[in-house]
Amino acid sequence: MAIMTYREALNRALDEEMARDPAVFLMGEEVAEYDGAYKVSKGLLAKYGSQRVIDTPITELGFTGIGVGAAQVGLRPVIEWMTHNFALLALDQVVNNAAKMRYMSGGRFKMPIVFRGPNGPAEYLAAQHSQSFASYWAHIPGLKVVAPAFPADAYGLLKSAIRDDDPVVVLEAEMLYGTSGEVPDTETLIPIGKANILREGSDVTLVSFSKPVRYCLDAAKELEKAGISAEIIDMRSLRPLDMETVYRSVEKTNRAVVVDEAWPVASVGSHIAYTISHDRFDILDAPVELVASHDVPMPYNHQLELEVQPGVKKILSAVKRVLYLE
Amino acid sequence: MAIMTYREALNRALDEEMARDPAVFLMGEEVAEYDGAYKVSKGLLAKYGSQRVIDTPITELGFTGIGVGAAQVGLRPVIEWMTHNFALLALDQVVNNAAKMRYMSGGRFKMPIVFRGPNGPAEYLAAQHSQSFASYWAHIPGLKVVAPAFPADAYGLLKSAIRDDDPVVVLEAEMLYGTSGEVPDTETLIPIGKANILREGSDVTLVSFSKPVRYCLDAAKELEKAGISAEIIDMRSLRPLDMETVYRSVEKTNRAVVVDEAWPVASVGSHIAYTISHDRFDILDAPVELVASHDVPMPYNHQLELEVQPGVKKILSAVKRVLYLE
Amino acid sequence: MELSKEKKKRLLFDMIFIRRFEEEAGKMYGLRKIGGFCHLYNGQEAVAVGTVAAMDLAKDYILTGYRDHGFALACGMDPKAVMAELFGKVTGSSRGKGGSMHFFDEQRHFLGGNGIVGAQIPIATGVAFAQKYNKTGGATAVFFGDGAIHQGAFHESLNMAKIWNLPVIYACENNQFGMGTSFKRVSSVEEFSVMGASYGIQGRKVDGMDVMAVYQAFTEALESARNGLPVLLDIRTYRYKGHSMSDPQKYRTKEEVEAYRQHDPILIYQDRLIAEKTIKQTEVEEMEGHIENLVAEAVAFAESSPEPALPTLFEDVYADAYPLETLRQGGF
Amino acid sequence: MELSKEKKKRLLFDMIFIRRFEEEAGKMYGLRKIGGFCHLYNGQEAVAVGTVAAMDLAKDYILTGYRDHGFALACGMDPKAVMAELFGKVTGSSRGKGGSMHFFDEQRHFLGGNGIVGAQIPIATGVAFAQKYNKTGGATAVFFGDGAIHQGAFHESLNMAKIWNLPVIYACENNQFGMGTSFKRVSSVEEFSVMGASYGIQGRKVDGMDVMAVYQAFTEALESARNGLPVLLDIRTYRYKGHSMSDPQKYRTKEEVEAYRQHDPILIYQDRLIAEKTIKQTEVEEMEGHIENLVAEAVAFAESSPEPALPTLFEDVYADAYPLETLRQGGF
Ligand SMILES: Cc1ncc(C[n+]2csc(CCOP(=O)(O)OP(=O)(O)O)c2C)c(N)n1
Ligand SMILES: Cc1ncc(C[n+]2csc(CCOP(=O)(O)OP(=O)(O)O)c2C)c(N)n1
Ligand SMILES: [Mg+2]
Ligand SMILES: [Mg+2]
Repeated sequence: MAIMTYREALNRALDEEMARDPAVFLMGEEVAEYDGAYKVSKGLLAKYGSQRVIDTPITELGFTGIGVGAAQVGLRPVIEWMTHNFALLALDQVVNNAAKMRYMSGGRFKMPIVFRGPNGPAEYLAAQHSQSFASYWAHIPGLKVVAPAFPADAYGLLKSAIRDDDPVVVLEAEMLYGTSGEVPDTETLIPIGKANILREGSDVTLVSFSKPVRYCLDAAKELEKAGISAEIIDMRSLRPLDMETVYRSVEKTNRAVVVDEAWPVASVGSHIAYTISHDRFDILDAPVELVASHDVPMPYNHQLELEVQPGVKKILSAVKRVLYLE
Repeated sequence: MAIMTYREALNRALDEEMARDPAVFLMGEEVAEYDGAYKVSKGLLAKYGSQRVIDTPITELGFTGIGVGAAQVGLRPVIEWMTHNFALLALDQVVNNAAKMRYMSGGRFKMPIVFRGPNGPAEYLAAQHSQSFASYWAHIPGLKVVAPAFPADAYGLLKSAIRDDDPVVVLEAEMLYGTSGEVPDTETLIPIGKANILREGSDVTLVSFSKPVRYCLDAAKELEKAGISAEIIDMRSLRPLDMETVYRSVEKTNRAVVVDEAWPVASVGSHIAYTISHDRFDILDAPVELVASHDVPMPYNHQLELEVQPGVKKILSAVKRVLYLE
Repeated sequence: MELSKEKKKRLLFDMIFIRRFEEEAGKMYGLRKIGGFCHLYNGQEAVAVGTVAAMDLAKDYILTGYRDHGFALACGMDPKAVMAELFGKVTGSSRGKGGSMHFFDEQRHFLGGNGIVGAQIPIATGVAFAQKYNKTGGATAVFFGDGAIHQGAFHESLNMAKIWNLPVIYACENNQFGMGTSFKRVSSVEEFSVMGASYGIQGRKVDGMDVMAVYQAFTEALESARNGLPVLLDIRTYRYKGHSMSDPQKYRTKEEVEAYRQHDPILIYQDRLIAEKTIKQTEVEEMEGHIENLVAEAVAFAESSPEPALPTLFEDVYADAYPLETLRQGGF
Repeated sequence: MELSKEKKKRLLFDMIFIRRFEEEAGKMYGLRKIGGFCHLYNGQEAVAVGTVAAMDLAKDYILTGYRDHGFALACGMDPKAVMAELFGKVTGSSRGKGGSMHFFDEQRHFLGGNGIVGAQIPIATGVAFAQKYNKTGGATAVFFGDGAIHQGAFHESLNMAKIWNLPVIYACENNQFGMGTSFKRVSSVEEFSVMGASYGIQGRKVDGMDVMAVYQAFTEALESARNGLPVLLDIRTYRYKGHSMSDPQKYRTKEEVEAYRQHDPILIYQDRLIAEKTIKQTEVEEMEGHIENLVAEAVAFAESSPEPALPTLFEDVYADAYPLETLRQGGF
C-alpha cells in the first residue's frame, strides 16, 4: 500500500484510465498547461498531449455541453469544473441533457461522462465559493453521484466513474486534496453505490460523506473516551444511496446521527435521516439527528465560517442527544 | 368573493402591484406582446406600456441577471421564466447573486425581486419540460419560496412576494392555471411562511403543496367514505417552512403523509417528512410516509407520466400504511 | 456539384413527404392522438432536405432543437417509428418516452431533438470535437432558431469551435419568429451572419426557401468545416403554422403568411424541376400518391401499436443494474 | 476635456495609493492576516483610476469582478473599512462576511465585487436598465477580464443593452491572462473590440497602461452610453502579481513581467506630470508620505478591530424577521 494524497489518488485514477482507454479525455479550465487549478491533473498534459488534456475558455455551460456531445457519440469525457460553485452555470447541460439523454431517447444512447471538481465549504472563500451542491446532483434521476473522503475511495470511485456508462458527478472535497492515506498498489475499483463501514460500534451510527466523515472519526475517538461506541458509515456514493448498509448498522445501534456539510433544507443529509426514520421506525430509540451547516450563506470570517459548519463539537452534542445524555 | 382562475389571480396581483408601485416591472420571454406564454400577464402591456412590461430575447441567464442588477439599485423586478425548467440556465444568478447579495455585502443591499413561472409536471411534455425544481430553490438560504395551490393563495402570495425586500421564488403550477376558486374582492395579502389548514381531521395529517394538494383533497373525500378523517395542510411556502402548523396537526393525528410531486431524493417532501419524524418522534404512531414522483425522468406517454406522479391512489395507499390498514 | 436527376427528384419527394407528414401530425393532434408541444415544420422543408442532401450521414451528424420532425424524416428515420413516437407508443423511436421534441436515431446520425432552446449548440460542438478527436473526417451540422442565437451557449460554442478548429456548421434556421417574437424585436443586428466576425468564423446568409441554395451553401460550408474552419449560416425561412399547436398568431398578419406561401419551397422547386424537365407532372402525382400511402401507413402503425407497459417507466434511466427498488416511490 | 491640475494630481495620488495598498495587502496575506483568494491589482491601476476620473459617481455606477480592490478604492471607499474587510473584521465594509472578492459601497455607487466570472455583466446591464427606467441620466460601467468575455453572459447582455439602448459601458480589463491562460490561447479573435459588431455596438481598443488614455476613452464612451448607445472597450493592461496569492506563474517569463514594469502606468504618468510641471518631485514624495500614513492607518484599524461576534452569522440573511431558529442546525 502506498501512502498518497487525495489529489495524487485522483491523478493516478485519471492517469491509469487515460492509459487504458484512448476514448478518455480531460477537459476544463486550467487542466492542461497549469496542471489543474488544484493540481489534480498534474503531468497529464505532458503525458497525453493537448489532444486529450484540454484547456478551455471560461465557459462552463459550453464545455460541459461539449462533453455531453462527445459522450453521445462514444467518447468518455472527464469534465473538470474548477469548483462545483461554477457548475451552476452548466447545470442545464447536466440535468436536462446528460441525465435524461438515455431516457428521452428510449435507451438509444449511453452517456459515459464524468463531471468532477472540488465541492463543499473551503476556507476564507465566502458565500459564492464555499458551498456544497451535493443535493442538487443527488436529486436528479439519471445521474450517479459519488463523494469520496479518502484517497483510496477517490482513486477507486473515479476509476469506476470513468468506466461507467452513465453520467457520474464526482464531488471532491476541496479541503481534502492535501490529505494522505493508503491506496492499494494494484488497480482497485470501488463500486459506485456501496457505503463503507469505517469503524464498528454498538451505541450509535454516524452517517456521513466527504469532508465531515473526518469529523465523525474524531468524534468517535472522543466518544470512546466517554465509553460510547460509535459506528461510522461513509456513504461514499450519494446516488444510489446504499441504505441497506446503514440499516444494518442502525439495527445494531438503534440510534443515528447524519452529518452533512450542506445547508439542511432538502439536503442529502435530511433525506438519509428521513429514510432511516421511515424504514427503521420501529427500532429507533431516538429521533435521527441531522448535523448540517447552519442555514446561511458562508461568511468570509474564519471563526464564523467554522461555526457555520458541522464539526466535532456539534457531532458530539448530537450523539448525546440521541443517547439522551443531554 | 369573486370566482377567478389561478391565472387571473396572478394577473390581478401583478396588476394591482404595478398600479401601486411604479418600481415594479415585469420582464421575461413573451410577457408583453404575446400576453405571456401562459397568459398570466394578459393585458399588462396595454395597461403599463413597454417600459414596464418587457419582452426579452431567449436569454434566461442574462435577463435574470438584469433583474438582479435592477433590484440592487432599488427597482422591484418581477422576472418571469417561461417555465422553471429553463430557470436552470439562470440558476447561478439566483443562487450566487440574488440570494447572497445581502449577506456578502454585510447587509448593504435589499434584493426585492420576484422570480416566477410555471413549475412541476405538466402533460405530454416529457423529460426536459415536466419537472419540479422546488428543492433547488428551497435548499438556498437567502431565498424565500412559495408554491400556491389555489387562486386566492396565488394572488395573495404573489402580492406579498412583490412587496418583500428579499428575493422570492414563486412556483406556479402549470396544470393549475386554468383552475378556479374564490379570491377576496378586497386586497388581501397572504403572508409568506404560513401554512394553511385546508381541512380539519383527526386520524392522519396530509402535508403537501402546489398541485398535489388537490389530490390530497380528493383522497380525503375517499377516506371519509371509509370513516377516516384526514387533516390537510397546504404548506404554501417552502422557505420558510411553517412546521409549527404541521406539528400541531400531527400532535392531534399522530400520523403524517407528505406528498410532493418532485423526485424523492433530497426533496422538500423528504425534508418535511424528516423534520416531522425528528421533532415529533415521541408522538408518531407510524413512520411518516412520503408520496413523491418515481425517481425517473418524465416520460412522454400519458399513462406512464400519470403513473410516475403522486395521485389519489398512492395517497390512499400511504394513508392506509400509516394506519396499519394495509 | 450538379445533382443527378434521381437525387433532384428525391429532394422533391422528401420535401413533399415532410409537408404531408406534418399535415397529418397536425390532424392527429386535433384528434388528441398526439399531445403536448408539437412544433410543425411546414414551410421550412427546404432547410432540412437541402442540408441532408449535402451531407454524408455515414460520417456526418445532425442536431436540432425541438422542431425536429423535418430533420428526423430527412435523415431517413422510419416514419412509422416517428409517428408512433408522436402517439407515445412503445414502437416509437424513443419507446414513447420522448415525444415530438425528442427524436433520435443514432444509426442515421440524427442526434436530436432538444427541448431547451440553444442547448444543442454546445452538444453539437462536442460531437464535432469527437469527430476531430477520432479523425473520422466527418462534420456536424447544428440547427437552432433565430430565437436561440442570443443564448450564451451560442457565444461559448463558436469561440471554442474556432480555437480548436472543429468541423462544425452552425446553422441558424431563421424562420423570423421565436414563438410570438419577431427576431427583429430582440436582435441587435439584422443579419446574424455578421456574428461570425466575433469568432473569426465565416458568416453567410442563405435563402432557406430554395432547396438548391441550401444544398449549395451546405456543400461549401461542409468543405470548410471538414478543413477545420467552422461556419455560421443565417438561413432565412418561414414557418407557416403557429409556433406550437396552440398559437393564435396575433403577431403576424394572414397576408404575411400568404405572401410567403406564394414562395413555397416545394412549389418553387417542383415548378423548376418540371420546367427543366427533370420530372413530369404525372410523376409528381405518382409521388404524392406514394407519399399518401406512406403517411397512412405511419398513422396506421402508430394507431395499432401498443402503449408502453407501465414498468417500462423504470427502464432507460440507467445503463446497468441500478437498484430498481430505489426508483419506486410512494407505494407503487 | 483637459483636466485641472488638481485633478491630475489626484489621479497620480490614487494610483500610488492603490499600488501601496495592494503591496500592504500582499504583505498582510503573507502574515496570514488575510486568507483565501486575494486578487491584487498591481499594474492595472490606470484602469480603475482613469475610469473613475471620467465618471460622475453621483449618478453613475461601477461593477467589477473579484479583482476589486483597485475599483473599491478609486470609487472612494474608506481604506480602513476595505482593509478591515480583508482581515475579516466586523468593521469591514461587508462586516467581515465578504472578504477580498466582495467589496461594496452603495453610497459611492460601487456595486461589487463578484466572484463568479462574468456574472457582473448582466447585473450591470440591469443597473443600466434601472437608470434608464428612472431616467437618472446616469450610466454604468462594468469591468470583466479577458477570461470573462467568452462567457455566455457577455453575449446575452450586449444584445439586450443594444435593443433597449441602455447606458452601459462594457469594459474588458484585458490583462492578457485568465489565471494561467494567455487570452490568445482561448480567444478566437485577437481584438475583442471586433465583438461589438455582433451587437451593433461600437468597439474600441484602449491603452490601459495610460491613465489619460483610459480617462479619454471613458469620457467618450460615457457620452455615447448616456445617449443610449452602449460601448465595448478592450482595455489592454497587465497584472504584475500572480492571479491570486498562490500562483507560481509558470505561464510567463520574468522578463515579460519586467518589460511591462518598464511601462509602469504610475511611473509613466508621474514622469509626464513632472515633465509638464504639473507636479514637483518633492510633492510626489509628500504624496507618498501621506499615502504611507493612510495605509498604515488602514492596517492599524483592521488590526485593532474586533472579530464579528458569532451570532452575526445569522444576520444579513434576510431583510425581515425570518424565523431565526430555523437557520440554526445541528445543536448550535
Ligand atoms: C431555454 C429555453 N427557454 C425558453 C423555452 C421556451 N421556448 C420554446 S421554443 C421558443 C422559441 C424559440 O424560437 P426559435 O429559436 O426561433 O425557434 P423556432 O421555434 O422558430 O423554430 C421558446 C421561447 C425553451 N424551450 N428553452
Ligand atoms: C464562472 C467561474 N468560473 C471559474 C472561476 C475561477 N476563476 C476565478 S478567476 C479566473 C480567471 C479569470 O480571468 P480574467 O477574466 O481574465 O480576470 P483576471 O483574473 O485576469 O482579472 C477563473 C477561471 C470563477 N470564479 N467563476
Ligand atoms: Mg424562429
Ligand atoms: Mg485577465
